[in-house]
Amino acid sequence: MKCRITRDAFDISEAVRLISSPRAGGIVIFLGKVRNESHGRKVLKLIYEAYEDMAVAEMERIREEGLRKFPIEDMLIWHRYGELDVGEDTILVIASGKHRKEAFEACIWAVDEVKRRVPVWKKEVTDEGAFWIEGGRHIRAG
Amino acid sequence: MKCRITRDAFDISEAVRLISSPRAGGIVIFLGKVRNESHGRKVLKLIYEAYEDMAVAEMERIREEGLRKFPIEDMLIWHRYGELDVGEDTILVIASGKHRKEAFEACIWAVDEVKRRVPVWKKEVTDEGAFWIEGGRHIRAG
Amino acid sequence: MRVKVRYFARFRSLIGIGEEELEVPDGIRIGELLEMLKERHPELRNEVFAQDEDADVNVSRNGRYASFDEPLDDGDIVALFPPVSGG
Amino acid sequence: MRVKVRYFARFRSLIGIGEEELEVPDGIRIGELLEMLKERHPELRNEVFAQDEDADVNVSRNGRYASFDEPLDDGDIVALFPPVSGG
Repeated sequence: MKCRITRDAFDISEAVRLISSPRAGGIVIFLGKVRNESHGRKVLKLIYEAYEDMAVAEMERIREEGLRKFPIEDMLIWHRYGELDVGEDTILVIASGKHRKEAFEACIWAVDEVKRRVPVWKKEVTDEGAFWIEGGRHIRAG
Repeated sequence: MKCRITRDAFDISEAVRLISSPRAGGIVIFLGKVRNESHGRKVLKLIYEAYEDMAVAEMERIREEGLRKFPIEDMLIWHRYGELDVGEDTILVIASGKHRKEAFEACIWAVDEVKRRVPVWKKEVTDEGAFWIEGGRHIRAG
Repeated sequence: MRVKVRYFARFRSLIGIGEEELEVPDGIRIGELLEMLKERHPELRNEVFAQDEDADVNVSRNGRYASFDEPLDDGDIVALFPPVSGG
Repeated sequence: MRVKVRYFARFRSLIGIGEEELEVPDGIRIGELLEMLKERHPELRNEVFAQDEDADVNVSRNGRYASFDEPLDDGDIVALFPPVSGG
């Protein structure tokens, strides 16, 4: 599946295989990971909550828009949810194109769209307590 | 080794592990592959020749320049040589950063620098014969 | 007619439930449903309901972002959730 | 003094060898060596030797791009090669 929301670690080789073709000369991959720091706070772990059905549907809409908007060959969007430790993968976006320019542009665009539209919410568990992240706002969690 | 010239297929998971750190939230990967078409000719395979010692030294210089030029955490540059079939990996460039913006910029810059500077030459074996590629020029080989 | 309302992330904590089924007038619009929900859950009154980037509350209908003037059908699933933060 | 000259890619085919050792005057500059090599290998005369993007021939000294006015030392390795095409 080229759009997927999953609790499991990503298999990047599988993802690259899924979007490879003899026409694709340039493959651009964005891999997000849990960082150990956020706005000056030490991050212990992240908890991602997702509206699963809608998240997959929204990723599929982003993929289809991307394939229309850029002269690329293919696009893949995966997102994880559940509890993730520092260093774990969170998001994987791949764009493949004949040439690298359009693949870079499409990948940058798709990552932005996912962060803006896909219904997934991050709760950061830090050394100063837990915070919901909502867009750019941090709201202390109960 | 973060700069490497090799006959072997890339292990992308190994590459990602090499440049991961708890500080890196965004990892941008460019993976080049042999395409089945070049300037209207059907490509059968590529033969890359390299000046191996200098290629590795030049990749290391690009990596060091990249680490000074962009606020990134790490960079990796691998290139293959020898005979490569359509669909095989040719180049792998990875930039990791706290945030994705600088990682994308550094990766795009590094791919351009590799293509401009690293002493590796491509001979395209096509259905119309073999051609040396020299920058943008195609010169019939022997 | 009946619709299902789902709450996610901080709103799930705020309201204390993940979903509920409600009896609503036939053809009710999303904006009207939101007013009903603010009556029913006063915790929501401080949140900014809007259809732009300033919204505290996003609304979807059957898994797709929806505008406030859309009328609902029987069996629709409406979700209320805060600005997303994936990636 | 002696220097080693290496040829790559199309130049290796053109000249027919991958490397050779040459006896050269002490302190010879790269530009002067290139003139010697054009005498020695007339196949090179049609190639554009320059230090910019228009060059057909790039030159390195001990694994690093070099400018034509650099003087050479005994044992140096000079390489001549066409514009690169990796990636």
